[in-house]
Amino acid sequence: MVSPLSSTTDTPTEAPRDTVREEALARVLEALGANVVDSLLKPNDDIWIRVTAESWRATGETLKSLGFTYFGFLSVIDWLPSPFGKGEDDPTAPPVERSTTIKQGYAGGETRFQVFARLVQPFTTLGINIKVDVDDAVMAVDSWSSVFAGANWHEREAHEMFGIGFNGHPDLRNMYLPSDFEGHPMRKDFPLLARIVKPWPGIVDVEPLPGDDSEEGEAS
Amino acid sequence: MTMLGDRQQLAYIAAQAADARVNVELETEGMTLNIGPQHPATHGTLRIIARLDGEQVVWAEPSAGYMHRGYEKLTEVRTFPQVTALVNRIDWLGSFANEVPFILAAEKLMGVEAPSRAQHIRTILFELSRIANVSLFLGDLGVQLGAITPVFFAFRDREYVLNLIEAATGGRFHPNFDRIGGLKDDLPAGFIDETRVVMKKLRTFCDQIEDLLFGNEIFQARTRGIGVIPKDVALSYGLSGANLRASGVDWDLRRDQDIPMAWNKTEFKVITHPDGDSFARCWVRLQEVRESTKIVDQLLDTIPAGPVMAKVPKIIKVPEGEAWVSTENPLGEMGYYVVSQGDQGPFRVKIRSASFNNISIVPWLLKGVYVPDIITILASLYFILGDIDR
Amino acid sequence: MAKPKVPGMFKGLGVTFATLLATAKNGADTVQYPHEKETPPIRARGVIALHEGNCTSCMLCVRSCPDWCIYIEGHKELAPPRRAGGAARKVNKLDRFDIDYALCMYCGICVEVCPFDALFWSPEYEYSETRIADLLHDKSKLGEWMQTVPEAPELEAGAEKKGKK
Amino acid sequence: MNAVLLSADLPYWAISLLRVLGGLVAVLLPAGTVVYLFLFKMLSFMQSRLGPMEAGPYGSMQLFAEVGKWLQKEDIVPASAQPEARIFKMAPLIVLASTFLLVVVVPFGPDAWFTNFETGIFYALAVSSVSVLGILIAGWSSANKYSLLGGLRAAGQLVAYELPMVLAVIGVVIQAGTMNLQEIVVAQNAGSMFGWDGLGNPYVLTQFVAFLIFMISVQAELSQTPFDMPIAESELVSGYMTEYSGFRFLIFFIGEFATAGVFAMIASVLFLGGWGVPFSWFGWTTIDSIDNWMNVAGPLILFAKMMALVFFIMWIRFSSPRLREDQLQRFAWKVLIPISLVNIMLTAVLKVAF
Repeated sequence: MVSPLSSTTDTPTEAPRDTVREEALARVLEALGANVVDSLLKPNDDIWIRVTAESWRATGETLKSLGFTYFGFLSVIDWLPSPFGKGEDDPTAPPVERSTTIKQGYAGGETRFQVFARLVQPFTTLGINIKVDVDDAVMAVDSWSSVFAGANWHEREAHEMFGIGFNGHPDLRNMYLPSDFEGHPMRKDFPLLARIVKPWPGIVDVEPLPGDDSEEGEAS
Repeated sequence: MTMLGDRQQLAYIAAQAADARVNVELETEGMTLNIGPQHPATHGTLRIIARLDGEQVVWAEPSAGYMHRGYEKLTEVRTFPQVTALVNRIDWLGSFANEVPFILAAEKLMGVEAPSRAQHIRTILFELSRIANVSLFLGDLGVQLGAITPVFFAFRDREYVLNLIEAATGGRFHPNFDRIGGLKDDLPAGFIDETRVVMKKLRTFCDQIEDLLFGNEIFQARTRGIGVIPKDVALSYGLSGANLRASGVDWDLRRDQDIPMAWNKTEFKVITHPDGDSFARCWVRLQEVRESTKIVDQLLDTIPAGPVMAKVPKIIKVPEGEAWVSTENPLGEMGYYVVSQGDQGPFRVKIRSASFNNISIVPWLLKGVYVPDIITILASLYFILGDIDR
Repeated sequence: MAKPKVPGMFKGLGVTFATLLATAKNGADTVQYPHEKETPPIRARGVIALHEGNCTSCMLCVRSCPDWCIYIEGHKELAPPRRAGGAARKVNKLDRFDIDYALCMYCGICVEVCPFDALFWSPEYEYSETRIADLLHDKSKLGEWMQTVPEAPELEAGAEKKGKK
Repeated sequence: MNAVLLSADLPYWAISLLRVLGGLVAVLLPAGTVVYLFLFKMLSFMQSRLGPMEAGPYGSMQLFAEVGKWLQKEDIVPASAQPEARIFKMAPLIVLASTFLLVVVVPFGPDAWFTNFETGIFYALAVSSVSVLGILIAGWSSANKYSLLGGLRAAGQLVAYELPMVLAVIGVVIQAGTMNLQEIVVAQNAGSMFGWDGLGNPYVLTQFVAFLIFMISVQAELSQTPFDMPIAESELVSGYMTEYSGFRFLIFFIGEFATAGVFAMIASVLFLGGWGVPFSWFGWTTIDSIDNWMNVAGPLILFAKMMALVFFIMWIRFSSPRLREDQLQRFAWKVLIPISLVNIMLTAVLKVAF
């Protein structure tokens, strides 16, 4: 069960091949056909696939029939870079210009929001990460709750935190927030107030000598 | 290990059906019982809204979120070393175990691997935090069922483990000892000998709990055949850890997964139970504490010499990429999906905590049980609020 | 379980009775806290002590604190030259060093990042206050904790000695 | 006590006063001792800790401190219980009253008793169920769902266990041939087993099954673990006591432990020979021939026997989890009652045979 590669000292000399995952990916690609937009395999690490939004529920069903019966998790990524940074800006200084270009992750993507989930084949650790683009105009994908019972709560959480709808979900109530809460806290453009109400103590610097212009004071 | 016979299971189902028939005949208006958020049985602030018919639950729904701290959001404004201090607080009873998958995910992205001594010590501390966590569960189980003595035994013996963790890491509850590339420090002198003594004490503790609680006929009457989770339901809800193994699924990420930790250098049994009821879940946990003490003993014997820190830059920037690492934490499978964009801090961290999935089965499981069984089932599912709400 | 069948209830009664006798004979496992105290281990993270002389107000601890609970203010000063005839040195003088223990989460990152060994952990833990504002320890109070800082412990066999930090 | 006092020829008011004082002592002294010795110390030692140590030597004054604390607390009536505030306030008193009524029939010595009913045990069992009313009232009038569930569970449980208790006692009554508690004591101590009177004839030996059933029922009547689902602090948050605070909670508390003491006294009267020692030790034959010092020693002997029984009650309480409500009912109706009926039959047959 433990592969011989687990030993920590020797590194494999040849390019690592991962036949188990390659075979699994081939089977998945075959079963899903044209629904897969993109896929990525990192040897001895993981598989990523991206499917079309229309086939999201069908993907879940197909993968379940392929033996990926264990539901890991489901969540959303907001690929927009945070307009607030780490909240370490000086409030008195002019606002910092931040890049707003979206840099997608593994298996690519075209939209700001991506729903991603992880399914695992039980008794192995062969897992698969499935991503799906969420159209900004629709902001919804199909629900997986009828395929995997465990997806129910994950979708509720994703709905509340990112504002993504899940068509066919029985009950998209808020789990954490009051029902009249406005906004979706996990979106990158939702400010983290704790980092805004108080200025960063690291902004202040050592006061220079009167009349000294050089920024870097030589200590000792 | 006793199997719950088909006959017993059928009898349980028949009894439930008979109750349901009686309820239809004597239909009265139900009562909504609000258990929590401040309730002794919900260790933390879980709220259960139960619709009752007499003492029988018609419908129940847990309502989490009274302790949501938004860790996924908070990680986005922190650097990788700062996140370690944060994720300690997710499952606060087994906090060291929370750090490990996160650090492993970051190491995977950076392409570094901790030296084998660090891996050993990590595994030792991981198992110690499992013992600390689950031994408290065993005591708490007694309280939920009305036996007040086990919890004091649990606190007494957990204290020894916490002392060990504190001696090694400096923090009783929140060690923050893991670093990308290794550990903050080596073990202090005397740690190994002391740990051996404590492991013996904990095995005695397990015997005591077994005699005091698990062997008790009343305990068995309260837990056997109650809250049965079949195998496929458990898988589709994404249950993990002892809850899954108690349903007869022989799956342990410590054994079945290839990650840079020292478990594959030890011999241990993966405990499973075929019944899937409350008793099975509790029993599996008890045996797992025993196995953990044995794992720790073996690791103490084989701990290699060497450094505890690989060469990593002082200011850590994690290269772009995505990584998923999960480990078999005290509560179940805990994993982190880390997305990095080459910054000092992660871009997005999805925390897959065990209790969130484990507790999502509650509405399914609580239908038709009696009010006292709510408590037993919740206790046997064993959740920690920080682990649900994150 | 092929042992002779003792009803489980009686086994449980036996456990409690054995503990009763053991407690009566050997004393309890608890400690009567205000009267007797257990010493925390050497590494215990109780309170942070400041060695003011070592601090160069480099702001590293402030900037790496996840909770933003350290506040430093400082100014530059001219110090007499080291060697006779040398130029006067500019040194950082610490004006304020506060740690707000109401915010601190005892992660120890500040102690770790300090490049000049100015911050130390002390296992002292009895500093609770009735007013939350009193938990803000200023530099004189943080300096007092220095007396309670223990020597770093010996390491376990097989450990690689490394530079003190 | 009655006879002693009568012989002293005191005025009526003084006798009444002394009786009241005696009743208070007989209820509160066992309760206090039980709480300190068992709840504070034995429980703590069983859990490997010391228990209260600050108030007085070894924490012996802790109980007074607790009582003082409770008395200072506000007497809260929840807003939703306001319409029935009087009933709500009355409930703990009813529970405590049943304890006082119960202690009346317990004989403490050859002449030391409050009343000497011919049908003492009948009266005791009848009066003990008055507390059900108090608990039911408390659960209902609290206007709290937890309390309601607790009160209903308590009512169901106390009614269910009243029956095996009565049936267990019937065995003793058959064997003793009387319902008078004083005479049951005498019958045990003056009796003999197969001609050997070194131990008298304590019914715990001949009526062992009845003794067990009686003690189990007592455990249930007192709502002690494993039969404590009316209180069930981990699910019902103390059940019918949830809404009570301060003084009224204190009364419930005293009631609980005083009743434990009084039931243990009754059990020792019925099964362990009560205040007496085997008469053959001192050559007594009937109640009239007993030396007068037994009126002082008797209460102490009874107290010692009571403590031994309470020890068992508490020991089981501290070591076992609790049953579920339906399991408890099933246990009463399907196990205890049939066994006690068989016991009655056997006793009757043997009584006739010998």
